[in-house]
Amino acid sequence: MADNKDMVKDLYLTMRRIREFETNAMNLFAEGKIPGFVHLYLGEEAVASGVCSNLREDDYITSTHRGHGHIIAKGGDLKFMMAELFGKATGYCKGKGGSMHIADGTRGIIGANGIVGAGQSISTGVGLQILLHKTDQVCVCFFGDGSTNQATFHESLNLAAVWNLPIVFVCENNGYGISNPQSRHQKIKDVADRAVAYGIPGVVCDGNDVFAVRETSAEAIKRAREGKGPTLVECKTYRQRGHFEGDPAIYKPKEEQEAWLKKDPLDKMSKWMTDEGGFSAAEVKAIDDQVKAEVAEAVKFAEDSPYPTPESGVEDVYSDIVEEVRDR
Amino acid sequence: MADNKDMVKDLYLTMRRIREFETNAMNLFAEGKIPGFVHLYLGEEAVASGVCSNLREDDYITSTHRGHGHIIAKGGDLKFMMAELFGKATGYCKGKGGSMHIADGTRGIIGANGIVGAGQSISTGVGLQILLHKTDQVCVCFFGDGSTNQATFHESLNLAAVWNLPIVFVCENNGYGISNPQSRHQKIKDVADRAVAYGIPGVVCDGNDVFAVRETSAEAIKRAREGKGPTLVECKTYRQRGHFEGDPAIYKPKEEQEAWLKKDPLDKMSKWMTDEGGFSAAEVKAIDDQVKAEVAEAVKFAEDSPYPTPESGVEDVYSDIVEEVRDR
Amino acid sequence: MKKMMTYSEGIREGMSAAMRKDPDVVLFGEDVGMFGGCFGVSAGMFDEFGPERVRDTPISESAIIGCAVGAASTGLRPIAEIMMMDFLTVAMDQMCNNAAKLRFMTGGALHFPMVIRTAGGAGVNAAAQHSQSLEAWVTHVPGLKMVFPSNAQDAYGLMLSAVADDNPVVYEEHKAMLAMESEVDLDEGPIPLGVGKVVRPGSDVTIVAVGNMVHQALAAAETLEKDGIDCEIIDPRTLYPFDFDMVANSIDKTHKAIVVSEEVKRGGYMGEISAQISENLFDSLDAPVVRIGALNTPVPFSPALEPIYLPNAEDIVKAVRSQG
Amino acid sequence: MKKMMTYSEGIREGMSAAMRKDPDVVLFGEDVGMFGGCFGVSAGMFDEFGPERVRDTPISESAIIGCAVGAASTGLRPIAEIMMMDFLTVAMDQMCNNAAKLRFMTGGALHFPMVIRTAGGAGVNAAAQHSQSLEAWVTHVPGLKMVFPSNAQDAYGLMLSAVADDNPVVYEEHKAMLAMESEVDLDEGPIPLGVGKVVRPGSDVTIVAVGNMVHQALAAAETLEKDGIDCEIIDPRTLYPFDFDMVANSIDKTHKAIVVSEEVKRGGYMGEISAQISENLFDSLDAPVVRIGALNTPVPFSPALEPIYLPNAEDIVKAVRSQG
Ligand SMILES: Cc1ncc(C[n+]2csc(CCOP(=O)(O)OP(=O)(O)O)c2C)c(N)n1
Ligand SMILES: Cc1ncc(C[n+]2csc(CCOP(=O)(O)OP(=O)(O)O)c2C)c(N)n1
Ligand SMILES: [Mg+2]
Ligand SMILES: [Mg+2]
Repeated sequence: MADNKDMVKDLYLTMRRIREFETNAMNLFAEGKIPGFVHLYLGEEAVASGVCSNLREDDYITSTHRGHGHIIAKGGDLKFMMAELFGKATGYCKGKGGSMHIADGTRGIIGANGIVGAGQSISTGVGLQILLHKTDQVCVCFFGDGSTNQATFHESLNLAAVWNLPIVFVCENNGYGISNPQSRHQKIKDVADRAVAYGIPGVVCDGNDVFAVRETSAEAIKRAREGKGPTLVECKTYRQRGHFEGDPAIYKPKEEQEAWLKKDPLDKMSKWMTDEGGFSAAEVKAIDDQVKAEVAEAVKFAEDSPYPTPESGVEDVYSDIVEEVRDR
Repeated sequence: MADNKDMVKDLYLTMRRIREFETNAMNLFAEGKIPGFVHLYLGEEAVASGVCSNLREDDYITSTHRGHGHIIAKGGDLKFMMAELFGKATGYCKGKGGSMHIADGTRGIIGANGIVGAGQSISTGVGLQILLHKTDQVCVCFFGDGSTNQATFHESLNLAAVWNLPIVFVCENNGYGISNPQSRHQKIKDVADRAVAYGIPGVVCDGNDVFAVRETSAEAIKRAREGKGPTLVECKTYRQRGHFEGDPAIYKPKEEQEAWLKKDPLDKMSKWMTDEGGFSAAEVKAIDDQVKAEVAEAVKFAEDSPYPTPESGVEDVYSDIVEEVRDR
Repeated sequence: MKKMMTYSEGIREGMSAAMRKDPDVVLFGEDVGMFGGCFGVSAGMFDEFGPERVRDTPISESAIIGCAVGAASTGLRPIAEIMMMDFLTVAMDQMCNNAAKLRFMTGGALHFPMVIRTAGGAGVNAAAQHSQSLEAWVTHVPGLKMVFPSNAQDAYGLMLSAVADDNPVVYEEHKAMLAMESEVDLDEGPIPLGVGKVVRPGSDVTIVAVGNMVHQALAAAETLEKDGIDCEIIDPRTLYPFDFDMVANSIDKTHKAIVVSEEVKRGGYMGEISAQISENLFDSLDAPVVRIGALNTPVPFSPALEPIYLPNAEDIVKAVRSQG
Repeated sequence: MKKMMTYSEGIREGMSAAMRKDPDVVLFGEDVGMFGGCFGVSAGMFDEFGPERVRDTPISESAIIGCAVGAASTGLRPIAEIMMMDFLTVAMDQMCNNAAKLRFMTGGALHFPMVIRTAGGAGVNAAAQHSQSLEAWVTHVPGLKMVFPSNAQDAYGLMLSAVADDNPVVYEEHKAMLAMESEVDLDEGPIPLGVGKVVRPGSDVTIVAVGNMVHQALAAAETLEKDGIDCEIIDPRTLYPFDFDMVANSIDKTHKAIVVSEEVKRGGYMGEISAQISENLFDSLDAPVVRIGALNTPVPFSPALEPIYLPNAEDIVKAVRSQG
C-alpha cells in the first residue's frame, strides 16, 4: 500500500487541503461572498490526490467544472484560487474566469472548463504536443461519468488511441450527471468498459481509497510515459453535496448518501493512518492545523484583495487588440 | 438461406436496380449531366438490399451521403431520384437537394444527409416517435465506418440504448472514410465491438452476402419490433469506386481492390442463383433487362424534365414565409 | 383572469397548455424531468405528464436536437431543451444544418415542427461559457424562427405559437429574468410570431430593445422623461420573422432610432436591424442610428466586471442624448 | 520573383513556408495527408513534412479543434483543417467557447496561436450542407480573428501572418476560387492582419467586397466604367480586425457605399459593416448604403437555382445605379 510515511503524509495533506478549501468555499458561498456557480469536490478528494501524486511538475492536467480538487492536487496556489472564486484581481484569472475556469500554465494546469467534455478534446492536443516534442511528460484528463455520453469523450479517446497519445483519461464516476443517476444516463455499470471501443485498456478502482487510486493510475501513467498510449481509468466515488451549491439534491436516495458518507475518503485515510500507518493522532492533527492555517490565509488573501479595475475587462481578449473591444 | 424463390428474386432485383442506377449515375456524371458531388454505392448493394428486405413500407430509414442504395432498397422511385441527381424540378427534392439529400416521407425515407453522423441522431427521434405512438414500426439507421468516430454515433447509440428505442444501427464498413483506411481511423477491427459501450448487442456479418445481411439484420429488426431495443449490426463490405466520382482512389492498394472485386455481391448472387438457387440464366437475364429498362426510363424522365423555376428557389424554406426570403 | 406570474411560470404554463392540448407535444433535455430543469422552469411537469412525455436525456446535446429533428419529421412536436444557450455550440450542426435546412433541401418532403428552448443572457456571474446571448447566430440561419420574450405574458403566448408553428423555433429564455413577476392573462392565448409590441408609446425617439434590455429601456425612458424626452419603446418579441413595419412606422414619427440588445456588439443581430433601418429609412432619419450592445469580450465572471460588460439604462440615456 | 499561381497553391505555399521556418507548426485534419486534402490544397505536404507534422484525423471535428486548442496552449502552432465551413457547426464549441475565450477566461494564463482553415462558399452544386459562407458567426465571437483571401498573393501572405499570430485565426478558403490563377511574388511575405487593400481605385462609389465577391465587384466596375461611373473597390482581406479606416477614407471621397458578400443577407457580416458605415459616416453619405448578399435560403443544389441564389456582378451594377 503505502510506500513510506512521507508519501502517506503527502497524500493526506493534499486530501485535507482539498477538503478544507471546499468546506470554506461552501460556507463562503452560503454567506454570499462567492458569486456564481460553485461545484464542490467534497467526497471525491482521493481521486485527484491519488492520481496527481504520480505526476511531475512538468506533467499536464485538464479539468472540469468541478475542478478545485484537481488544481490543488496539481499544486495550484490556494490564495490565487480563492481570490479567483471571489472574482478578485489577484485571482488566477484576474477575476475573469471564476471557479470553473482556473488555469495555471506554469504548473501544467490547462484549465478547469465549464463545458462538459471540453477537457477531453483539449487533452488530445496536449498529448500531441508532448508526442511531437518527444518528451516523457504525460497529460491526465479528469472528467465525470455524465460527460462520457458527450461527443468529445468519444472523439477524443478514439483520436488518442489512434495517435497513441500519452494521456491518462480519469473518469470520476460519482454516480450522477446533475440529477441523472448513472443507471439512467447509460446502460453500462463500468465506464471503463468503453475502453473496448477504442482498443485501449480500461480499469476500475475504488475512488474513495487514495492508495488504490494512486496504484491504478500509476500504472496507466507509466504506460503513457513509456509511449504505450492512453488508458481509461475509472474511479468509483460519490458527490457528497448537490451538483452545485444551492442544489438540495433531493434526487439522491437517503440510504445511498448515508452509505457513501460512511466511506468518506478522509475518514478512511485518517483512520488508516492512526490504526495502521504508524501516525499518532497528534501528527494527523498537525497536518490538519497546517492546512487550516493555509486555507484561512487564502481566504484572508481573497478578502483583502482588490476587485479588478474596469480597464482590465478589455484586456486578455487578444494578445494585441485592446481598446477596440471596448466599443459597445 | 433463401426462404423461397420469390424472395431471392426480390433481393436480386433490388441489388441489380442499385447497380444499374449507380452505373448510369457514374456515366452521366462523367458526361457532365449530373452536377455536384456523387458518392456511389457500387459494391455495397447487398447491405441495403438485405437489410431493407426485412422492412415494411411503414418502417423508417435514415441514410447518408452515399444514400442511393438505401433509398432504392426502401422503395424509392428511380425516376424522382434520377431527376433529383440532375437538379430537375421533378426530382424528389424539386432539385433543391441533389444526390445527398433525397427523402421520401411517404415511404419512411427520412433522408440522405450530407453531414457525416447526422442520420444517427435523427434516427433517435424517429425511434422516440415510434415508442410514443406505440406502434411496432422500426427505424434502420445506415452509416459508414468512418462516421463511427463522429460525435453523434456515440451520443445516439447511447441515447437509443438508454431509452430502449426501436432502432437498428447498420454500419456499412467499407474499409474507408474517404482516403483513411479503418486501421488508421480506429484501433479496433470490428465496429460492432463498440456496442459494448452502450450495453446493446453488436453483430458482424459479411456485407457482400445478401443472405447473411438479411438474416443478421432480421434478428435485430425483430428485437427492435418487439420492444427489446437497439442493435448494432456491422456489415463488412467494400467501396469499389473512389470516395466521390472524380476521386481516383490511389490510396487503395491494388491487391485489396482486386480481391474485393472477386467478392462482388452481384456476381456472387447471380452465380448462386443459377448454380444453386434454381434460376435459369434466362430468368436472371430477364430481371437484368427489366431493371435496365426501368433505369433507362428514369434517365429519360430526368433528361426530359424541366429545371426548377427561379420562383421555386424561395419556396420550402418555411411553411409560411416565402417572399421575404427573396431579399438579397 | 389575470394573475401575477413569474417569467419562468409563464414559460411553464405555455408548455403545459400545449402538452395538455396535444399528446404529440413532448419535452426532453438534460434534467428537465424530476429535477424540473436546471433553473426549475419545468418543475412539476414530470408529475403532470409522466416519464414518457417529459424525458431526461444524457449529456448529449447533438443527440437531443437530432432527436427532435427525427421526432418532428415523423409526427411529434418536440420541445427540446438545451440547458444554456452557450451549449448550442455543441448542437449547432443539428440545429442549423438539419432542423433549419431539411425542409428546403427535401423540397418540402419533410417538415419540422419543433421548439428549441434555451437559457441565454448574463447577469448571474456565470462567466463566459454560461452567459452568452447568441441571437445573431440563430437569426442568420434561413429556416429557423426565433422568439425572445421579455415578460411572463409574452413567454406564455409565444410558447403557444412556437409549439403550434410548423417550423423550427428557437425560444430564448433570459436566465436573469426567470424570477421576474408580471401580470398575466392566460385567456389571451397565443401571440402570433412576427408581431412586435409597443411597450411604451412616445414621440421623440424609437428604442428597439429585446429580452432583458426592454427593462433597461423602460428605466432609461423614465429618466429621459424628466428631461422632456418622450421615448417609444418597441419589443419585437420575435426576432425572426421581425416586425420591421412596426419599427418603420415608429421612426416615421420619431426620426431617431436606438437599438439595444445584450449581445456582443460586433456582429450582433441589432447590427442587422440598424443596417435595415439606415438602408430603408435613410431619408427619415435625423440622426445616425445608435446601437448598444455588450462589450466585444467574453462575459467576465467578476461582480466588478460583469456590470461593466453589460449594456444598461445609463448607456441608453447617453445614446439618446447624443442624438440631440 | 513573380510567378503565376493558383489560389490553392498560394495557401499551400503559405503553410509550407511557415512549416519550414518553425518546427512547431503542424497541420492536421481529415484527409490532409497523403490524399492532399479533399480539394488537394495540401497536396505534397505529407511528402515534404512527413507523417508526424501532417496528420490525418478520424472524422472527429470537435476533437480536431479541441486538439488544436490543447496543442496551442502548450507550445505548438497548429493549423487545423475543417474540410468544409459547414462542418464548423460540429466544432463550434471548441472554436467559440474554448479557442476564442480561454485566453480571456484564464486572465491571459494561456494563449492559443492556432489557425483553423476551412473551405467556404457556393458555386459548385454542393448543396446546402457543403456551400455555406459563415463569416458572420465567426466574426461575432470575441477572441477570434478571421481572414478571407481573394487571390493567391493574399492567400500566401495572410497565411504567413495567421500562423505567426498569437491568437486563433479562422482562415476561409473559397472553394470556387481554388483553381483561379494570379501573379504572386513570394518575396513579398506576410500581409499584416487588419489591413485592407484598394483593389481598384475610383471616385464615385465605394464597394466593399470580400472573397469571391471581389471578382464580381471588379466585373461590375468594368460595366459601370462604360456608364462613366468610377468605382473604388476595397477588399478588407481580414474580416476581423477590420480596416474600417480604409473604408471611411474612401467614403469620405465617394459619399456612397455598397457592401457585398456571399453570405445569406439576413444577419451577414456585411450588415455589421453597413451598420458601422451608416452610424459613423452619417453626414458623409449621399445615399443609403446598399448591402448585397445571397438569398435568405439554404444553398440550393440545382444548376438552375444556385446562380440565382448567389449575388453577382449584375446585382452590384444595379445597386450602384440605384444610388443615382
Ligand atoms: C456541453 C454541456 N452540457 C451541459 C452542461 C451542464 N452541466 C454542467 S455539469 C453537468 C453534469 C456533469 O456530470 P459529470 O460529467 O458526471 O460530472 P460531475 O458534475 O458529476 O462531476 C452538466 C449537465 C455543460 N456545462 N456543458
Ligand atoms: C461532419 C462531417 N465531416 C466530414 C464530412 C466529409 N465527408 C463526407 S463523407 C466522408 C467519409 C465518410 O466515411 P464513412 O462514414 O466510412 O462512409 P463512406 O463514405 O465510406 O460510405 C467525409 C469525411 C462530412 N460530410 N461531414
Ligand atoms: Mg458525475
Ligand atoms: Mg466507409
